[in-house]
Amino acid sequence: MIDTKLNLPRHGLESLLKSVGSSADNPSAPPGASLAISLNAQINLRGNSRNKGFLSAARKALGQDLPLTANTFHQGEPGVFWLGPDEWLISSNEESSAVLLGRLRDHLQDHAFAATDVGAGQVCLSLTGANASDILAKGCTLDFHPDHFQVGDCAQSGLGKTSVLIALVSNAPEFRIMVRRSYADYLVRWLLHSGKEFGLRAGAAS
Amino acid sequence: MQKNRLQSGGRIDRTQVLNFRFNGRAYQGCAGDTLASALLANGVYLIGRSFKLHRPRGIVGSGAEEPNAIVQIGSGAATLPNQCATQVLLYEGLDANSLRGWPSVQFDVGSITNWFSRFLAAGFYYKTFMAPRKLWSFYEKLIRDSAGWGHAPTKADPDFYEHRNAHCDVLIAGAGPAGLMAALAAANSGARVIIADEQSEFGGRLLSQTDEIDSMAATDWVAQAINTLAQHENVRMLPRSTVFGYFDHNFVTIAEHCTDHLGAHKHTTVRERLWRVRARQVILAQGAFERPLVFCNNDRPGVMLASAVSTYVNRYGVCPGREVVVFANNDSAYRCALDLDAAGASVKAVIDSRATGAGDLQQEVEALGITVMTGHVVTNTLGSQQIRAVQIAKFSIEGTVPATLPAQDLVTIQCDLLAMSGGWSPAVHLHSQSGGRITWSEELHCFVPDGTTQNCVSAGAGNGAWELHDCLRQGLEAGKAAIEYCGLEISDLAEPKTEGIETNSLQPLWRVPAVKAPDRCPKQFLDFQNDTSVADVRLAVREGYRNVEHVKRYTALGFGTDQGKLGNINGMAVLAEYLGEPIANVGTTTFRPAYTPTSFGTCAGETVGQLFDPVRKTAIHEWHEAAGAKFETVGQWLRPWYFPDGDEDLDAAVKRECLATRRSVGIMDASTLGKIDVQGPDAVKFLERIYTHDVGKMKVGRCAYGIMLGEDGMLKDDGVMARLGEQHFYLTTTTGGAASVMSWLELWLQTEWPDLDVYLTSVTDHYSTISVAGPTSRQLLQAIDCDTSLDAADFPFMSTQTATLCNLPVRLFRVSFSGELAFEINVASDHALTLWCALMDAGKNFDITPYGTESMHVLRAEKGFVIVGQDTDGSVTPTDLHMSWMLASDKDFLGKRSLRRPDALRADRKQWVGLIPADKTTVIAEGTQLIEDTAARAPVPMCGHISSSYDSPTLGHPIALALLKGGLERAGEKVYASLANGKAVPMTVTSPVFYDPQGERQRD
Amino acid sequence: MKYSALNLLRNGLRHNRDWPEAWRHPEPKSHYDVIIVGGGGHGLATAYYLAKEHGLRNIAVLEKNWIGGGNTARNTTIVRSNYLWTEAALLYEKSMQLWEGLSNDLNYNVMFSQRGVYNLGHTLQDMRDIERRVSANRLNGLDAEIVTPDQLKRAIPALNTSASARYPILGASLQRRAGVARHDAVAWGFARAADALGVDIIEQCEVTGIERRNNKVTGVQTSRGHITADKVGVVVAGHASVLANMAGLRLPIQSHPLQAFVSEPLKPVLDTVVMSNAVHGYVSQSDKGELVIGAGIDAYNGYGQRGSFATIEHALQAIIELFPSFSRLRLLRLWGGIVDVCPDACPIISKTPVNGLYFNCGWGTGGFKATPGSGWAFAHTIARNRPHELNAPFSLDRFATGALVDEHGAAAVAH
Amino acid sequence: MLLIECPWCGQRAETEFSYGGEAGITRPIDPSALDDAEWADYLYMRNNPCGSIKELWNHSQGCRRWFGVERDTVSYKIAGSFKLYAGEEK
Repeated sequence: MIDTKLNLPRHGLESLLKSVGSSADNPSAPPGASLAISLNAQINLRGNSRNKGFLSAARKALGQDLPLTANTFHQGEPGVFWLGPDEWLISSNEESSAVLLGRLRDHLQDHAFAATDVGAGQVCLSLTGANASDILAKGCTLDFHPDHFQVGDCAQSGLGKTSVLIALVSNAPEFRIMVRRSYADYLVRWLLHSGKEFGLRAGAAS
Repeated sequence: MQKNRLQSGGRIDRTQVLNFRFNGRAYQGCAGDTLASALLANGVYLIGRSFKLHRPRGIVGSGAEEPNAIVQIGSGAATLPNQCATQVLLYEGLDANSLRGWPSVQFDVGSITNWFSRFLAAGFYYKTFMAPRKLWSFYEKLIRDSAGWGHAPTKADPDFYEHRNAHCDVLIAGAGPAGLMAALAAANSGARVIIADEQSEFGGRLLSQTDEIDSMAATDWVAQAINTLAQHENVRMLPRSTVFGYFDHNFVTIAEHCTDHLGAHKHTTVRERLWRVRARQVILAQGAFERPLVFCNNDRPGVMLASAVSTYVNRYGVCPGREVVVFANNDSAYRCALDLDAAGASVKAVIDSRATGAGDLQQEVEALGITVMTGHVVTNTLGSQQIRAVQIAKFSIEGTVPATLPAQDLVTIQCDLLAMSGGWSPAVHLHSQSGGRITWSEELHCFVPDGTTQNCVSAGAGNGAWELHDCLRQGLEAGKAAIEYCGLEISDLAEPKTEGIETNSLQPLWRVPAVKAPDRCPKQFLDFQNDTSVADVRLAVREGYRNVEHVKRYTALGFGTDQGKLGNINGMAVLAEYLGEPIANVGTTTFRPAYTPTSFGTCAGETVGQLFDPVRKTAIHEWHEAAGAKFETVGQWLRPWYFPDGDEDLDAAVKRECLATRRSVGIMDASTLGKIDVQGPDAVKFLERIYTHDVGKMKVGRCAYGIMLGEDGMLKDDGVMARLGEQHFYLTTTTGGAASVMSWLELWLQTEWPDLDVYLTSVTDHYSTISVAGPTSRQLLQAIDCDTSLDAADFPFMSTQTATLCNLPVRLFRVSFSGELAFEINVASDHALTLWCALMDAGKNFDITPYGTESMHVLRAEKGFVIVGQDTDGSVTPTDLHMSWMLASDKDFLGKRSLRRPDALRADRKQWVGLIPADKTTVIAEGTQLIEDTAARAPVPMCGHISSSYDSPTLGHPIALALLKGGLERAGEKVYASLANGKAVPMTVTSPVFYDPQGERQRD
Repeated sequence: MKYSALNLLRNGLRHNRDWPEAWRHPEPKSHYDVIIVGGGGHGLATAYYLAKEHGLRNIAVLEKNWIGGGNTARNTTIVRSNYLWTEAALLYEKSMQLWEGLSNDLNYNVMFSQRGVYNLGHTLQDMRDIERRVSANRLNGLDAEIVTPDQLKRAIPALNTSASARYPILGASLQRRAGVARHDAVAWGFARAADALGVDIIEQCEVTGIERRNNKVTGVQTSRGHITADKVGVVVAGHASVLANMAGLRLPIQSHPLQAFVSEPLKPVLDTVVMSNAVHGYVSQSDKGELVIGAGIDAYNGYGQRGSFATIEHALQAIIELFPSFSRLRLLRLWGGIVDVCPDACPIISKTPVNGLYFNCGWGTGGFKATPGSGWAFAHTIARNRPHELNAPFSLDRFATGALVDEHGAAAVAH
Repeated sequence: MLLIECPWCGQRAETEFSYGGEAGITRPIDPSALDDAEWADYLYMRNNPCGSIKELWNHSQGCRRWFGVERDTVSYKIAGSFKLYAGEEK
């Protein structure tokens, strides 16, 4: 079971989402986009991508390949995001970071690598809806045109005044936004402000 | 009554009457009007007064070039200063006021300066107000009070602004004929297109003229084009949007004006939006500005640009005059005569400076019975607050412009409107901003774009194409070229059909001679807003200000709110004449953003106020808030500063927190420390090079205090290093240094030592750090189900181990920043609040006291621990801090070499000491400088400064930490803290360690 | 012809026909005793003080474009001397004292306006730094005081002194003698006064080479020919490294874009200068009524006299944080200069390893305020072939000994 | 605002990057063997060219990699980006 559950009521994000959601100017209008927090375990993995042994050991540990194409991710369980030429983010909705870490260490012990639990340090937001990319475009210089940013693409960039990892997980469209925990409160405020003109509504935690 | 309103025509809605006020008087206009067109419709000609000479001024133009009709809109927090009446769209209830003129714009006492204008020539203020020196501030106040235009709001802006990033294949600036044609071509090929125009409607000049395109009215063609563009989902059309900046690498900024034209509103929607566009190709199609002609009293209300007159007639259904004279040196103004005649005005004469006259248009004009006087000029106007008549004279250019005209030749023609045209200047502003060159065209007599440095192309009148068919063709070609550049397929699009006419070329006429020389005749204005006249430019040249930049700055030419859009070219041409050089040699100045003035709020966007900068909060922040903590800003973090009990002040709270920590146990949220996980086979090798101490000797499970230096040998950051495994370390950094240390380490790893197999991961946010300190801290941890032994024997000082506390996995560090027995607990941030609450619960039995950064500072100061950034400032070596023992001698590390430089070895360097006030009562302000000689006069030699200072609750007297020349060598000596009131407080030099110098308590 | 109210009147009566040239436009001579490369404020001041204080007459100032067209024309005109370290404070204070008499000395109104400069503090550490700097300033004989948020509120009504601001203002330092001046007038005033003492000011004359023989400077190659000289002083701000390379030298200098901008002219709304390092904004209002605002330095090296718009956005966010009522005002014109930044944020006024060649550079973002003092000290260094005690700490050799005067802590983006 | 090509992530806005100054300033292998002037040369002296420069940038908001850029300091035109070491990870 998940052992990295964000303690939402105490963290303060959910109360923020709720309060803004209920005071929306026109609650009956269909939301142009919605914002929610999703929970998952996250491991930062470092290793040499030119080392075939490392790659295949990682495949065994994770049940899928590490993405080697820059700015892409592999959906699935766990999901694996490219962060850099020697760095990946592993994200799981089902397994705890302790279990993931254990498996990685078991399989990778013969190689130089670093696997570090970072799940409690990140907040994963889900931004969904027809206007989602317009909202992102207000504070991010990436090109979210469907021809340029497609399902399976991810990118680290700036959003508002925070640093984030943005991934397109479905054509809904649904974007996942990962931000460092201490910045999350600010980023949510920024998103809710910026989403106002696009009918952004706060949703429930998934 | 809108006395100048035409019965029909124009793009205004006569059924929608809008009420507005100007200078307190009520008027009516129509939906679709600008403030300028509505004022003209009402016969209001006097709009303002000029900057220096308070001369009466009226509307000259119809757009961004307007220098005179500058007004204040509204009042209160939402007031807008310096608005161009020609660009303000009329709305119900609009309230506008003139900016100058006291007591009123009609009767302005300040206009007396006009009589003294000969004493107020260009740069007069550089030559006077110097003596006596004391009076300068008095003169300056007079100057400042008389300068400036509108009034800034005094309350916070009730509106908000947004940023929006966008990418496109083709960005088109300007939606006139060339821009629209380019957009059609690009859109047709599926390109991503953004087309922006500053006006409320697309169409540009087509809205003001009576041309036909493809056998339909030009305005219908515009409607059709807009309709076509709207079908393409990749096309974004932005009316009311000014492309104001063109920056490197095709980054273009657009200000979209969303609400100003709506009038009263609740400020719930965005007022202006900044589009930050990265375009693959840019097409510049902003058109051209008509130039005024330069003659005596050319600034009188009722003297207007011919194209502006046509615009008011054709677009706004306003005929600004009844009896009109048209004065031109080119063909285009003849259209104005035709438009006026059609509107029912009496065109008294067309005065054409050219002996040849115009082409086809002249015949059209003469066919209407209008007199055309070729080889004539207007040399002066008569009237007071509005033009009453013009004086014309015969004129011919034979070789050079004659110096003066014979007075006896003057003929006076009565009129209430003079429409003038001195030719056209392409709006090359954005082209120039992009880095593109502009050159003087001897054929077109204007500056034209010539060579680009970025992916952009100019088209239409902005490229010197005056005729409609040329504009359409250039737009089409530019659109196709952009598509080709983007690798898209060019679709077939035919060039629309227009009727061409024969024209005669323009005759350059930069200055109309008067009956007297320029410095004796009535003023011939170049820059209307700043009252810069021909005589001013002549004076500047006479005084040796010859470079165009010097002349502009000396005379203020082009420094008004219109940035010289109207008058700059005439000014440069006149300058060229006085220098005796061709205009091409005089050159022009570089155009700088903004193309038109752009709101600060728009540029700032949404990250203002509470979104100005992220507020970083720890996972325990909500508890601190609920506990009533006062917070301190540290970098972007908010940290609890102290936890007042009831109405305690800082001093009382800190005293209580410190004493409780020394007596029983205190608890602090230290989560903001930077935390870095280091793993890899070469971890030791890497850290050896970064840190000064012997990292390799550390045993697994041990902690060490570590410092890192910059390559200049100065202390950069400090923290605890823990060895978690043979190849696994954990580092802490200061709160402020977290990000910079991480990138510093990565810099060395990636650029200098890529051979090292080491991986760094920030875990600052993942782990929260709770520090419990005090004699009963061990018992406290045991009380919440600690699963391991915490005895000193099993868990000695400066070691680390994993454990569980209340069933939560944690890592414990036996380190102390207070000098007490202490534990730092790292816990995953998801559980931090749970653990904190458990500690607080269990702590009730131990008199647990939460403390903030101020008590942390006091506790460590009592122990003589350094805070990097407070006690150090980038000029402090480890030796200065008595940390030489931490400098391993048998290895190199960053900064080591610098410690051997002569200045680092200087004997009188400032070193770290403690100070105690001799009276044991005075708390000296942190930052206070230290001196030795209290009788010395300035500059008084300073021997150091106090970096930390507190009233120590533990010791019962004030203590201070300082950097002092000579340092510890001077223990027992006295130095003086020099206070702001001039007093000097004697301080005794001591060791910086005031409390438990043997360190027994922390090792306990 | 002396500039005075009387002469203004007299000439006005004669329709201003008799004003002489402010400075001559001579052809370059084949030899000068001293050539100053760079016709900015610093270069013209150097020539003026060489002539006035040291009696030299055969001096040329070579300017590749128009005088006063570089950073002199591109700064925010702030003048202050409240630097932390004694070495810096005394140099800038010398400059301040020259400023105070400059209009009369030059007989050209440079409109030096001592309207005070406030440096705001937003954090406890800011306030410690302010206390330290003010304490040092006072002991060095500079005027300096600390003001509270309440005093700020009264003195600057538009300033956001709310405790709920993102970075609340905790206090400020104030130097009342500090202020602003009219930048163009400084260049023109020095040019006119230097010219009156016989200095040749030669515009459109670009130096393309520095000639040396036996490690001694002998002259310069220019776009207008070869000119010999006994001594050459180079003071070219952003292009210092380029000129140094011509003489085979390397400098500890990096050239960066620095941007500034003005608003439209407004009626008086701010009668002092406000600077904030923490939120990176500083602003004053010119005599014309424009708000003059400086942005932060752009991070990359650049000689392009332009920077990134993101830097402007950030500066305006800071200005609105400080002055929420300024949000509706409008940016009229923005521009960039090239600043030459030293590792310790302090200048170099120094002899060089080449005999007879002197460099004055590295003023970073703080050059304008130093104009008269810099010229005065540089003139002394050139004339006597040794630094004055005021600029001795700012010699090139400090980079080898490590005796840097680190104003970074106190100055950061300050101008 | 510059458009900078990260060798891994492609063209991104300048705001995602941080600047590292001139490239190719190698740390001396044995600093202790240098005299003060030589050490100062490494520490402080820079070519600061007016024209083409090879410089370091870090994709700090992206993949966190340091890389080189060849850029003109007058026109700001970028000739290209390069990885700092041959064989650096893909």
